[in-house]
Amino acid sequence: MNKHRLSYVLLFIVLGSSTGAFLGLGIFTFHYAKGSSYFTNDPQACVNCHIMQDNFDSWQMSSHRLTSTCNGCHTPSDFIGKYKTKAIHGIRHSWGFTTGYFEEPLRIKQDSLDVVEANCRQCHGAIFHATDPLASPSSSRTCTSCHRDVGHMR
Amino acid sequence: LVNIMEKRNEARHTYLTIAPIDDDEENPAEWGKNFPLQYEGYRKTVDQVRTRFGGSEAIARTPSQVDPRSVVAQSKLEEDPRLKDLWAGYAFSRDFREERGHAHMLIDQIYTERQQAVQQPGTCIHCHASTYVPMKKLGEGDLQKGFEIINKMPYQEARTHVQHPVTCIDCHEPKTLSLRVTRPAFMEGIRAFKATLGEPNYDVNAKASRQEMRSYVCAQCHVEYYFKGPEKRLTYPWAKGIKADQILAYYDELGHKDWERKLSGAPVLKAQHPEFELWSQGVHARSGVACADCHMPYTRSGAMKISDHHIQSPLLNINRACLTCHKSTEKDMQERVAIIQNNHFEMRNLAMDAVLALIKDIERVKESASPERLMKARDYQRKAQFLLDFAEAENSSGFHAPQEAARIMLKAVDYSRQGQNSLHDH
Amino acid sequence: LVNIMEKRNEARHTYLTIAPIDDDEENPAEWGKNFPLQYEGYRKTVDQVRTRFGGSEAIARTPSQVDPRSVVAQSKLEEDPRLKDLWAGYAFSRDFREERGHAHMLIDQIYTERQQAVQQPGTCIHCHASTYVPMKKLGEGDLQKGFEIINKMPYQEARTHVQHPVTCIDCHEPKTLSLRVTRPAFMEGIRAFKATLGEPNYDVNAKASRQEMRSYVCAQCHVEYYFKGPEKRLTYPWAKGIKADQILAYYDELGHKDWERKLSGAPVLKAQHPEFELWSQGVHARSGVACADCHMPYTRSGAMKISDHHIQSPLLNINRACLTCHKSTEKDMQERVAIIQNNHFEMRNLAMDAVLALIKDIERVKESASPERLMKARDYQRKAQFLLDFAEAENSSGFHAPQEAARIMLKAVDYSRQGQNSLHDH
Ligand code: HEC
Ligand code: HEC
Ligand code: HEC
Ligand code: HEC
Ligand code: HEC
Ligand code: HEC
Ligand code: HEC
Ligand code: HEC
Ligand code: HEC
Ligand code: HEC
Ligand code: HEC
Ligand code: HEC
Ligand code: HEC
Ligand code: HEC
Ligand SMILES: [Ca+2]
Ligand SMILES: [Ca+2]
Repeated sequence: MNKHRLSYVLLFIVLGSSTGAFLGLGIFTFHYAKGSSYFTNDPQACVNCHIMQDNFDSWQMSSHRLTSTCNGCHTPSDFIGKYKTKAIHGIRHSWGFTTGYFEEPLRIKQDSLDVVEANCRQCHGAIFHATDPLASPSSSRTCTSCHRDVGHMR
Repeated sequence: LVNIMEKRNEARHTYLTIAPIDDDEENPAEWGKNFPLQYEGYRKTVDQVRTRFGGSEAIARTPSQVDPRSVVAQSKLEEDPRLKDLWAGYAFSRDFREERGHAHMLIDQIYTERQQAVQQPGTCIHCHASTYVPMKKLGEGDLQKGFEIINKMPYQEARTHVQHPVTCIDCHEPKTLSLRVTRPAFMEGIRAFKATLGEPNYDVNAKASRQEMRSYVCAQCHVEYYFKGPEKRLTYPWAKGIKADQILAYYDELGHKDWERKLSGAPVLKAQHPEFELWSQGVHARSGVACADCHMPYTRSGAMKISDHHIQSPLLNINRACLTCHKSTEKDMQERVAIIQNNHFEMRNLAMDAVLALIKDIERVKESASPERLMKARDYQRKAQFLLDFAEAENSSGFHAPQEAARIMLKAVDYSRQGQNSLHDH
Repeated sequence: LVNIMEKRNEARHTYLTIAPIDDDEENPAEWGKNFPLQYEGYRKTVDQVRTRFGGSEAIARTPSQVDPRSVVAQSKLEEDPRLKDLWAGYAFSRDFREERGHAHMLIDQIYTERQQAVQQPGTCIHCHASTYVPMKKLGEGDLQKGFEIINKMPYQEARTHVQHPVTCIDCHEPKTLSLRVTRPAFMEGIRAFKATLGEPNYDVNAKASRQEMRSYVCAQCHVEYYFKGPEKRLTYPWAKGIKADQILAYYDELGHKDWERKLSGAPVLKAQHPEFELWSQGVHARSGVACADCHMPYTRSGAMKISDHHIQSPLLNINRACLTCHKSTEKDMQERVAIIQNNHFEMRNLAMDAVLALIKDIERVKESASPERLMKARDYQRKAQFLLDFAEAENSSGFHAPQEAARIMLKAVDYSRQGQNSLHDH
């Protein structure tokens, strides 16, 4: 654990006695991690956290580096949904980043995957038109079951 | 989450059908008016192209009175005459060819010399024609009843009730185009199998997920089967499980035999195309990869993507069939498959030699050996031969589950050679 | 994939060393001053945790004069006494244990009862200690020369020249920390193997890519070997290829035997840990996945990502070892491996029974059978036993290449049972 992180955890323990500590810490870290850029579409906003570096690298090798930024896939396309998701994820990521309480390798969560899936459909409406009417929402199959490397080259 | 679900549902539209189709429409050309792209692919199943172990070769022949076909697939008996020996006394030793595309299924069944070797039952038609509408008609609306009736007919009568090779209505519900199972034998078989997994009364059309259906529609036919009892009821031997040794145990318990091998006199079994059973044991099945993913991969047509209804060897279409999931090259995938299939072929050859060596030994001592000893050796033959046949009859040459196929063949070798030893004094 | 792995790896940086290290520094603690994280992992190889077929169990024992160890790994001879029978007349039948972490390699070699069974040569030390510096010293700067010298020493003398189990300098060049091969026997072995692939004069340290090195450093030791000639020169039998049957053909041509099996009198071979050889036949190797990818996966430590130097069974670390590539769950990966290993174990048991049955038969007729017949049967035993042993000694229980391992065992069964038959009149 590096020094910076250690001090934030200590800070957290101090703040822990008062309510709103979670949010407080989230916002604090958020600032530290150049949180303002989080609200832009610039992929650099994500790589402010080194933990996103792998995904940035693999995105840069993917077919979508020229067609979609991180947010193009990872946040809903409607305005409200977009900022709601960003807020939730912003806090989740800040929390994780600060405390180190997360599992590696990172694995996309179901709600995030739903967001991504919706975005594939948003951009590629026409392509799956023919095959999709048969889709049942319960299907465990996603676009990335087959297109395993879209977004992030492996 | 709710939002996304809603959006998904909104995104689902039903098809715009130009000519509405009803549940008695057998003719693919009629369906094709609505779905010309799928129909076009479907018709391409007449094509014949060979791969190292699959596809099929178009062999010209002179049409005759009894068999009007001018093109057939290569004979497997000629490619490997040991098969003739293995199946001595059974119709398969007369004629056994490489299988080819769906368009040929009906004529290939009608004109195989196996029809001349013995009077075949109506049961045969189940997997070689569009039977959904005919069965419903025969059963007066009751599919199950129609199934019982057709099983009991002689083949020559059954065949007058069918018109087409497998067609749209055998896999699709005509209103929504969703997949459905139309074969009573599969409904029963999968029910028996699911019961062994602790899920009784399984109703496939109600319970299977869409992804499962993408394999189940194929598993209606690409499976091991036998004719049960005097009614020659089509049955899938899955009540103890679908692994080769579980199927063998089922047959043993039942005391079923397909025929008695000429000369050696063993009560033997013939395995047929257990693609579904072997695939089920492989890593693709475990990872949720369905038959249709490889054999009917999506293909682009203009701005749209459709399922390729030209069902064929994926090796003829590696780019779409494999490379979407495997970011590799065509050449590399070809080689991966070649390694697996060549290893498989080496083992299959060793196992076949072993079974035939046992058969020869039994034949030689048939008159001199004690009845107990003979019985024991014949049982070894039965087991060994079935297991070898299972791996051999499976049409992917081991690809669908390489280690499992090898395991089965190892047991076949072991039984054969033990059988030989059992004939000697120690 | 290889490309991607390479790119990923290249993206990483060079190192800032606090205390410069020279090419004679054996002590890992010194290296650890610069690389405390790697050193910390390295030291964890003392840990013992068991998996179904791998890892190792810590078994307490009372230290004695001859063997001061208070903890050892479980005995494989006790787990499966058939092994004792198989190796009758050879040191392995005295003591053979599950292998454990690198930290134990030197003491486990010193105190195995195999040392008491027979006077072992210095050659042994090659893979059980940090030998780079000692060999250089013995050879007065010439590694190759040091190698020749140490081979010829008695083990008890050789061991006085070494200090540590395998350590940093055996895998790393101290300036750049890049990987390098330090074992002459591997340099020679891989040269002979590459020549069979049409690449003569292969110099591994000059030509291997970084990704290849991530396997080659392990392949210095995790390979089949034998002691050649009276100098007991450590040799990897790869001049005809590295598949099990190619290695067998090499030994046959050479007329090499490891020992003569007690009672049956066959000139037999013992295979040891052919991890590199089996892995090479699998789909992971084909896809460019190296030993280090699974056994030393990247692990995060603060802002840094390092290779986990706690080398161990990947099943104790599935999350990092597998899930980076396989987007699945721990449970699913565990099950995938279990299916493969259980199938493997079933086959291994059948094959072992077959080999032992042949041995019993030879023993029984040893006095009565004709010399030609006996010789033939013993040759069957030699072949069968080596192939079984190859699959059995390989430490992944088939995982590294499931179909290939099965193929080898199928041949072992076939040879064994044919051997039995060859003893009878027909
Ligand atoms: C404050 C540092 C930080 C920033 C900035 C950041 N992340 Fe993360 N991210 C993390 C951490 C820590 C985790 C692991 C959290 C967990 O698994 O609970 C994570 C996990 C994820 C996950 C997988 C878990 C999930 O929620 O599905 C996705 C997807 C993701 N990040 C995308 C992004 C995108 C897109 C951006 C830029 C818009 C971004 N991240 C910016 C730190 C950050
Ligand atoms: C074209 C769509 C797309 C783009 C652009 C994209 N991603 Fe992703 N991302 C995905 C998909 C799809 C997954 C889930 C992968 C899976 O299911 O295998 C994912 C997963 C992740 C994860 C979780 C790790 C995992 O493997 O589950 C992180 C973190 C992440 N993305 C970050 C980013 C960052 C940072 C960027 C921009 C540099 C980015 N993504 C750009 C589609 C995209
Ligand atoms: C912001 C819009 C956008 C989003 C979001 C998006 N794509 Fe794309 N995608 C594109 C564009 C534009 C192209 C390039 C089209 C072309 O070159 O014809 C493309 C190309 C593709 C291709 C062909 C190239 C290849 O990689 O094989 C595939 C497949 C694909 N997308 C799948 C997906 C999937 C799956 C997702 C969700 C994980 C997704 N896309 C998300 C815009 C998007
Ligand atoms: C992961 C891909 C994949 C899946 C899934 C798959 N197959 Fe195959 N199949 C193959 C390959 C590859 C071959 C070998 C083709 C060859 O040798 O030309 C093959 C061969 C066959 C053949 C023989 C084809 C020929 O050309 O002679 C049949 C029939 C078959 N499969 C049916 C099925 C059925 C039924 C299922 C599902 C139960 C299935 N397959 C699942 C890839 C797959
Ligand atoms: C359970 C389904 C099923 C039944 C019942 C069935 N078949 Fe088939 N048949 C298939 C499948 C699937 C193939 C293609 C795979 C193959 O050839 O192994 C095939 C292939 C064939 C072929 C072409 C290849 C060859 O063997 O020469 C002939 C001829 C044939 N069957 C005749 C028959 C006859 C005669 C019967 C009745 C005794 C019958 N079939 C019953 C499913 C079935
Ligand atoms: C109604 C029975 C039936 C159904 C349903 C069925 N098949 Fe077949 N299939 C056959 C028969 C019979 C043949 C052999 C035809 C012949 O040789 O004349 C065959 C042949 C094949 C071949 C060999 C083609 C070649 O060129 O060698 C493949 C591949 C195949 N089927 C895959 C599938 C797949 C995938 C599905 C499901 C999407 C499926 N089949 C559904 C009965 C069926
Ligand atoms: C052997 C089985 C089989 C037969 C016969 C068959 N289909 Fe399909 N069809 C499938 C499968 C499998 C899918 C994929 C469905 C899914 O993913 O849910 C499919 C999908 C479709 C779709 C949905 C769009 C697409 O392409 O994925 C249409 C439309 C369709 N088929 C039309 C037809 C028509 C028209 C015929 C007859 C000419 C026909 N099918 C014959 C198995 C079959
Ligand atoms: C069952 C596997 C599978 C699934 C699931 C799947 N695809 Fe595809 N997709 C394919 C295949 C195969 C192709 C290649 C078609 C071709 O090359 O003709 C393809 C092609 C595409 C293309 C066109 C690529 C190009 O080269 O132009 C896009 C875009 C695409 N898919 C997007 C999606 C989206 C979005 C989803 C989810 C809604 C999805 N796919 C789900 C298999 C799949
Ligand atoms: C829808 C996705 C998908 C398709 C299509 C697919 N595969 Fe796979 N394949 C997988 C998965 C998943 C695995 C398991 C390993 C993994 O998790 O990556 C796998 C594993 C394999 C393996 C190693 C396992 C074994 O049995 O030896 C081979 C070889 C392979 N695939 C070849 C093929 C070939 C050839 C095709 C085309 C005929 C194909 N695959 C089509 C997803 C797919
Ligand atoms: C794709 C992952 C993977 C690769 C690559 C791989 N291994 Fe393994 N290895 C495994 C697994 C899984 C096991 C089984 C562990 C168990 O049974 O606990 C194993 C077992 C072993 C064992 C026995 C471990 C024990 O706990 O007893 C050794 C030694 C070993 N491997 C060495 C190697 C060497 C040397 C290489 C390269 C030549 C290699 N492995 C490549 C996954 C891998
Ligand atoms: C200098 C020789 C040498 C080298 C180099 C070497 N090993 Fe080993 N390895 C051994 C010996 C000897 C043992 C057994 C030690 C014992 O049982 O006391 C062993 C044991 C192991 C085990 C078993 C651990 C357990 O818990 O059962 C694994 C896994 C392993 N090695 C993997 C590797 C990998 C991966 C590499 C390369 C990164 C490697 N080894 C390099 C000699 C070596
Ligand atoms: C080519 C490298 C190499 C040589 C030479 C070598 N070993 Fe090993 N040894 C290993 C590896 C790798 C392992 C761990 C894998 C295993 O146990 O199969 C091991 C494991 C062992 C073990 C622990 C497991 C067991 O078998 O009980 C002992 C003891 C041992 N060796 C003794 C010896 C002796 C004595 C010699 C000389 C006769 C020797 N070794 C020569 C590489 C080697
Ligand atoms: C059995 C072989 C082996 C031994 C012993 C070994 N290493 Fe490594 N080490 C590796 C491999 C493999 C890598 C990965 C190198 C690569 O990817 O190029 C590595 C990488 C490293 C790196 C680069 C950063 C990283 O973590 O990937 C450092 C630093 C390092 N080792 C230090 C050490 C130190 C210090 C020791 C002794 C305490 C040591 N190594 C012992 C095999 C070994
Ligand atoms: C660096 C990438 C990588 C790592 C790490 C990795 N795999 Fe794989 N694995 C692959 C690839 C690539 C394939 C071949 C199939 C494909 O192309 O997807 C594969 C195939 C497989 C298969 C099917 C092939 C077979 O031999 O049956 C299994 C099972 C598997 N992996 C298990 C594991 C396990 C368990 C681990 C961890 C111990 C692991 N893998 C680690 C990349 C990896
Ligand atoms: Ca065929
Ligand atoms: Ca071990």
